[in-house]
Amino acid sequence: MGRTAAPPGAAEEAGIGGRVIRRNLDIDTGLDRLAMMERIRAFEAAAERAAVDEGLVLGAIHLSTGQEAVATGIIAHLDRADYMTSTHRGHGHTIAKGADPVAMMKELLGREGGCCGGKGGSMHIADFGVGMLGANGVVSANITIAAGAAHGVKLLGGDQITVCFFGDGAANRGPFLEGINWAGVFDLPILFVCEDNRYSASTRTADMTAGDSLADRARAMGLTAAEIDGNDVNAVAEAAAGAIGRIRATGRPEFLHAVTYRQGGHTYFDPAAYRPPGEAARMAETTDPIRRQRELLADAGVAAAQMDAIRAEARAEMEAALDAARAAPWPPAASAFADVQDIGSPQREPF
Amino acid sequence: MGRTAAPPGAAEEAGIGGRVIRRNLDIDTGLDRLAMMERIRAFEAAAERAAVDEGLVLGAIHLSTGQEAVATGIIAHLDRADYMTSTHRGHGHTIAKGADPVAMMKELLGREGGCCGGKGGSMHIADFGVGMLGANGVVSANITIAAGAAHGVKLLGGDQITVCFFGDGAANRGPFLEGINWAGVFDLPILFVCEDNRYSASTRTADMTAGDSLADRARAMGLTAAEIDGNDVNAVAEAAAGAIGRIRATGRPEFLHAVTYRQGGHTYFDPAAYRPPGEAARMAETTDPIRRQRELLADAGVAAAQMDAIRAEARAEMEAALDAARAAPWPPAASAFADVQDIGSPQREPF
Amino acid sequence: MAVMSYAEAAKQAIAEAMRADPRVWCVGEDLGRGGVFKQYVGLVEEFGPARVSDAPISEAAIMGAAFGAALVGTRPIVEMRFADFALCATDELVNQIAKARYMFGGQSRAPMVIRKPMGMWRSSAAQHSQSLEAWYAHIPGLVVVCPSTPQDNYAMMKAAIACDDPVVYLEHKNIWALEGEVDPDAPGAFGQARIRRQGGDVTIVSWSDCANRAAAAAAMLAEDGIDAEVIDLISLWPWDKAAVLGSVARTGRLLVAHEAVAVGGFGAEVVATVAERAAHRLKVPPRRIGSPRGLIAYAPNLEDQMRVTAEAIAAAARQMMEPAPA
Amino acid sequence: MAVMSYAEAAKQAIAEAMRADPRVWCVGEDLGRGGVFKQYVGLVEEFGPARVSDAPISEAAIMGAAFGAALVGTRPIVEMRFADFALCATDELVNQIAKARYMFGGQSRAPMVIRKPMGMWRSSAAQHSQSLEAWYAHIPGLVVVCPSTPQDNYAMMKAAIACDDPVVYLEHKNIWALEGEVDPDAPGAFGQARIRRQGGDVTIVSWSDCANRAAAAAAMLAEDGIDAEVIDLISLWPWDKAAVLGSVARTGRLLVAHEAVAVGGFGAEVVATVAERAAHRLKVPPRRIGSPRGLIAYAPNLEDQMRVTAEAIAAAARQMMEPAPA
Ligand SMILES: Cc1ncc(C[n+]2csc(CCOP(=O)(O)OP(=O)(O)O)c2C)c(N)n1
Ligand SMILES: Cc1ncc(C[n+]2csc(CCOP(=O)(O)OP(=O)(O)O)c2C)c(N)n1
Ligand SMILES: [Mg+2]
Ligand SMILES: [Mg+2]
Repeated sequence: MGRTAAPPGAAEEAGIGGRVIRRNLDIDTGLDRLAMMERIRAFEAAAERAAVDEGLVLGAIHLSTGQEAVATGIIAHLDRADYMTSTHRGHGHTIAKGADPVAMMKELLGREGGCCGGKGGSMHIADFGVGMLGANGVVSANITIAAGAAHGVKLLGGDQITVCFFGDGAANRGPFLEGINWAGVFDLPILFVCEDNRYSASTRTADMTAGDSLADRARAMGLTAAEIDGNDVNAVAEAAAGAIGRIRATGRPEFLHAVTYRQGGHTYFDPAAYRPPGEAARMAETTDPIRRQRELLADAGVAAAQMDAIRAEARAEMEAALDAARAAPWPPAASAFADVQDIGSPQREPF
Repeated sequence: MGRTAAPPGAAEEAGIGGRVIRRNLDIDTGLDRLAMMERIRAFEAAAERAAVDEGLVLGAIHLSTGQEAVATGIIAHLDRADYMTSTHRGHGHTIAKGADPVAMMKELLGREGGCCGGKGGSMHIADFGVGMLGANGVVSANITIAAGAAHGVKLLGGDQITVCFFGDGAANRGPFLEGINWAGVFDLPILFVCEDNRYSASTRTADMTAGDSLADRARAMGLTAAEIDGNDVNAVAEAAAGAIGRIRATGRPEFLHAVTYRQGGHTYFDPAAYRPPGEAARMAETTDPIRRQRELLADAGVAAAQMDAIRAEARAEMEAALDAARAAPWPPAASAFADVQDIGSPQREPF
Repeated sequence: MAVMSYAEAAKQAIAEAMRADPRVWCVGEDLGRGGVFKQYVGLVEEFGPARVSDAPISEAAIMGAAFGAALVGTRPIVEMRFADFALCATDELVNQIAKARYMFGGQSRAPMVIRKPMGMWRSSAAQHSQSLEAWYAHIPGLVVVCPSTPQDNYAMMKAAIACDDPVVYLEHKNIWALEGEVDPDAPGAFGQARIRRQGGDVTIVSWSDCANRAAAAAAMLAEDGIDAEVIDLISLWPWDKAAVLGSVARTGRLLVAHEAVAVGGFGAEVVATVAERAAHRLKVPPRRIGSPRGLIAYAPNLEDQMRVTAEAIAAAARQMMEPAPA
Repeated sequence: MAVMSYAEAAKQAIAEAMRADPRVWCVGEDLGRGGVFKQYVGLVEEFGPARVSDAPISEAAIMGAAFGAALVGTRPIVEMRFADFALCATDELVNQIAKARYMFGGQSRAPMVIRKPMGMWRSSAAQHSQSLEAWYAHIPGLVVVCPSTPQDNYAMMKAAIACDDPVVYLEHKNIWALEGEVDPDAPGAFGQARIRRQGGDVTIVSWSDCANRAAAAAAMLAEDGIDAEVIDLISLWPWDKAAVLGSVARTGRLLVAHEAVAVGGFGAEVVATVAERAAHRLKVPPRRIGSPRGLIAYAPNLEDQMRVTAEAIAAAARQMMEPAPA
C-alpha cells in the first residue's frame, strides 16, 4: 500500500540529518497527513482573509493555525460513524472529521447552505452527518456532552467511539472533572484529548493551572493517560492509534494531553501582544507541524514540488469554498423561527 | 501540663494489648478529644431524639455519628479566628469550632436565639463569631467559598487559615476541582478535608467515583495530600498538626482524606436499609472513634468511671441545650423579612 | 380508573414508556434505591441499573451527559432531585440543551424530560424550597410543565417523554402522596389548561400545587356565594392563553396565584397578556398573589409568611368582588 | 464634566473606589490584560495583579471564591465576561450569594458587584447574546442594575461598589464605546429612574441599551407630533414604580420595551404592576415589545428579526395613539 521510506517493521527510530524520523514511515500516509493539515490551514487562512480583508465573517472566529497536527493525527483513526465534540476552535476537527468545507465556509459567512443553516456560525459549527456533534461556545461544556454521547452509544449497543477535544484552559472548569469521572464510572468508550496550545485567550494557562500535569488529573480518575508532542502529527497519530485501538477493544476511556502552540491570537482580531517578544516567531520556526511534516517527508525523499502541489490544491479548494460562500444568499428569513422547538414553537407563538 | 502516659519524646509507637498506642499520648489531650467527641455525639443524639420522639426538628438533619474524630482532630488545631466552612452534616464541625450548643439546638428547632435566628436550620448552621462561615445545603458548594475565604484573608494580610470540610460525594462535583485549583493557583492558606464516610445519601460513593484516590486528585493539582484513618482521633490530630503547621508557615494549601464511617442513615429518618447486612454493626464495633479512644485511654490507665463521667457531662450539657431550645419561642414574626437585603428590602417592598 | 398518588402516577407513565421504547432511560442520584422521594421505587428491578441509572453527585454531568446521550439517539429522563440543585446545571440546560437544535440548524434534537422537584416542603429552608418555573418559561427552546394532580402527572409525563423537545418537568414535592384517579387513556396536551372548576364571577389562574389551593379557595368562595372559575395551566410554555382570555371575557376578573415570588413570576406574564389583549373585559384590576420577594426561612412561623394559602387566595378573590369604594 | 465612554465610565468608578477602599478588588479571566472588552485596561498597572486578578476559566470558582472573600471582609467586583457564561455560576449566585445573609440570620453580608456583560452584539449567536435580567429580578437577595449611559455606568457602579448587597450589574456589550458626559458628583440611586424625555402622550419604559433605542424612538415620534415620555429604569430591583405610575397617570398609555425575550421578561412585571395599580388610568391597553420567544441566530438577517429597534418601538407607540377602531 504505497511507498515506504524504509522497509516496514517494528517502529524504530534513527537520527537522520539531526532529526528523528520513523524508519517505517509510510510516505502516502505522511502525505495524507500533510494534506489534511494543509487543508485545515488553508481553510482558516481563507476564513481569516474573508474576515479581515472583506468583513464577510461577522462573528468571532478562533483559528487553530499551528495546531493542525492534533486534529489530523487523532481523527485519522476515527470512522465517519464515530462521534466527536469540539470547541470554539473547531474548524480543524470538523474538517478532519470529513465535513464539507463549502458548507462550513457558508456557515462562517452566515449563509444559506451553511452546515447549521447560518444559525450557528464558527463557534457552533457541527455536522451530525459525519458524527461531529458540535463546537461549543462555552469552554469545557462539551466534555460532559461527549461523555454522554459515549454513554448513549453504550446504552444503544453501538460500537462507535467518541472523541472529545478541549483546550488547556478547559481543564480548570468543573465539567472536566465531572465528565471524566462520568466516563470512568460508566466505563465509556471515549478518548479525551486536551489540545494544549498554552494559552487561554490572553492568559498563559500555566499561570492559572495548579499542578504540573493535566494527564495526572485524568490518571487520578483512573484513566490511562499520556502526554504527547502535539506538533508532530505522526506522534499524535501513533498515540491515537494505540489509545483508540484500546478503547475499541475494551470500551474504557483514555486521555491524551497533546502539547502544541497557538500561532495566532485568540480570535482573528487579537494581535496577541501579550506574548513574550519573539515567542510566536520562534515557535512558528520550531514547532509548526506542517513545516515539520514537510521536513520529515523531504528527508524521506519526497520532492518539495509534490508537497507544494498539495498545498496549492488545499488552497484552491478553500478558495473555491470561499467563493461559493461569498456567492451564497442569506438564509431565508422564515428560517429565523424554525428549529427552536416543536411544542410552543415561535413559528406559531412568538409571544 | 497534665499527666502523660509515658515520658514525652518523639512519637513512637508500641503494641500494647494488641493495639497500638502512642507512647507520648498526653492523657489530658486524649481526654479533651474524647470529651469533644462525646459532646458532638450527645448533641446529635439529643437532636435526633427531639426529631424522632418529639417532632421538634422540622427539617432534615444529617448526623455525623461515628465521624466525630474528624471534626475533633482537625479543629483542635484551629484558633477561634481561623475560618471554616462545612456541609449539610456540620453539627460536629460547628461544635468543635466553639459554637454554643444552646444556640445551635435552638437553630435546629427553628427558635428565637438560634445561631441563625431560626432562619437556616441544621443545614445552614453558622457561627461567624467563631469563624464558622456556614454549613451548606448544596453539596460541594462550600469548596470554592472556602478557597475564597482564604483568598480574602491573603488579600487583607490576615494570618487566619481556613479549613474546608466536605464529603466523599462532593469530590465528584466541579467545585472540587475549581476550588482546589484556585487554592493552588493563588497559593492560599487552606486545608481541604474530605470526610469520607463512604456513602453519598443511599449510594456507595466508590461506585460513583472513578479512580482509587481522592488524594491523588488533589496531588494532581499540586497539593500535598495524605490519606488518614478518620476514626482515630489522634491520627487525625497528628496529621492535622503537621498540615496546619505547614500551612501557617508557608501559606500553601494542603489536602487530607480522612476515611470514616457514617453509622446512621443519610438523614435521621433514613433507615439505610441499602447497606450490606451487618455492615453497620460491624463498623460500629470496629471503627467507632469514641470507643477506640476510650479503649486507648483505658489501656493507658484512665479509669472507665472518669470517661463515663465525661460522657454523662456531655449528655447533661446537650440535654440542657435541648431543654433551653424547647422552651424558646418562635422567632419574632417581623424577622421574616429582615436580613434579605438593604436595597429593595422586602421589609419595604415585598412586591 | 385506578387511584394512585402523584408520585406513582409519574412512575407508571415512565414504566410504560420504558416498556414501549428501549431508548428511554432515567438517570440521577440514588435512583437505584428509588430516588430521594421514592418516586422511582421498583423501576431498577424491572429495567436494570443501566436504564435506571445511579449517578455521581454531578448535576452538571447528569444534565450534560444525558444531553449527549440524547444527541446520539436515546431519550433520557433526568432527575435533578431538587429544583434548587438543578441550578448547578444551568449552563447545560439553558446554553446547551435549549439551544442546540437551533444553533446546529435543526441537525439535532434533545428529547429529554428534566424532572425538577420544586416548591416548599416544611422547613426545608431557602436552598431546598424554590419555585423557579418563570425562569424556564423565559428560555426559548424549553417546554415547561407544572402538574398538580396524579392525572396530570401521569398524562403529562407520558407526553413529555414522547416529546422531541426538552421538557422542564417541575413536580411539586409537597404532593408526592396526593392521591387521585388516573385515567390512562386521557392524553396530556401541552398548552391545554384544565378547568378545575367552572364559574362566572372570577377567574383564578394557577398551576402546580398552588392550583390545588386555588381549587380549595374556590370551594370556600362558593360558600360565600362567589362562583370562581379555576384554571390550572398545567404547562407554562406553551400556556393556554385562549382558556384564560375566554374565561376572563366571561368573569371580568382575573386573579393569578402561584407559590413563586410574585416579582418577575409567571403570574406577571399572565396578567400582562390579559392586560394587553383583554383590558376592556376587566371589570376590576387584575391581581397577582405570590410570595413576597423575600427568602424562605426554616422556622415554620417565618416560612408560613411566604406561603400562598387557599385562605389568602380566597381573600384576594373576595376583595375583587367588592364594589369599588365610592 | 468629562466626556467618556460607557466602558471608561465604569472603569473610572472602579478606580476611584479602589483608591478609596483597599478592600475593593476585581477578579476575572484576562483582567491583567484589560479584560475581554478592555474595560479594565490600566487598572492592573495601578493596583497590581492581586487586586486586579486574573482567574482560571472557572466561573463557578470566580463567583464562589469572590463570595468567600466577601464573607471575610473584602468587597469583590466579579467579572463574568459574558452574561451567558455566568450561567456556569448560577448555584453560587442564586443559592449561595443571594441567600447567605438571610440563611445565616444576618451574620454575614455579601457586598459584591457581579458584572455580566449582556445583550446582542453582531453575530455572536445564541450562546453569547442573552439578556436574562428578568431572572435576577425574580431572585430575592439580589439588586439588579442595567445602565444605559456613561453617566449611569459611572454613578451606578460607584453605588454598587458601596452597596452591602450583592449587585448583579448588567452592562450592555454593544455600547462599550458609547460616549457621553459624566458628572462625577451626580450620585447613582437604586430604584430611581431617569426620565430621558418628558412627554404627555405615551410612557415608554425601558432599560439597558434598549433605553437608548427608546430615546431614539421618542425623537422619531416627536417628528410625528407624538410626545413620548421615556423612562429609563436603570435598576430593575428595586425599580421606580412611582415614576412609572406617575407618568402613566398623565399619559394614559404604557409601552415597555426591552431586548430580552418578551415572554417572562421584566416587561411583564412592569405591565402587570401598572395593570394592578393603575388600570383605570390607562386609555388604551398597555403594551410590551421584546424579542420573540426564539433564539438568536448568527446570520445577520435572522439575528435582526430578534431585535427591538427604535423603529419598532416608535411603530408600537404610534399604534397606541391611533383612535380605537369603531
Ligand atoms: C465558560 C466560559 N468561560 C469563558 C469563555 C470565554 N473564552 C472563550 S475561549 C477562552 C479560552 C479557552 O482556552 P482553552 O480552553 O485553552 O482553548 P483555546 O482557546 O486555547 O483553544 C475563553 C476564556 C467561554 N467561552 N466559556
Ligand atoms: C448539588 C447537590 N446535589 C445533591 C444534593 C443532595 N444531597 C444532599 S447530601 C448528599 C450526599 C452527599 O454525600 P457526601 O458528600 O459524601 O456527604 P455526606 O452526606 O456523606 O456527609 C446528597 C446527594 C445536594 N444537597 N446538593
Ligand atoms: Mg488553550
Ligand atoms: Mg459521604
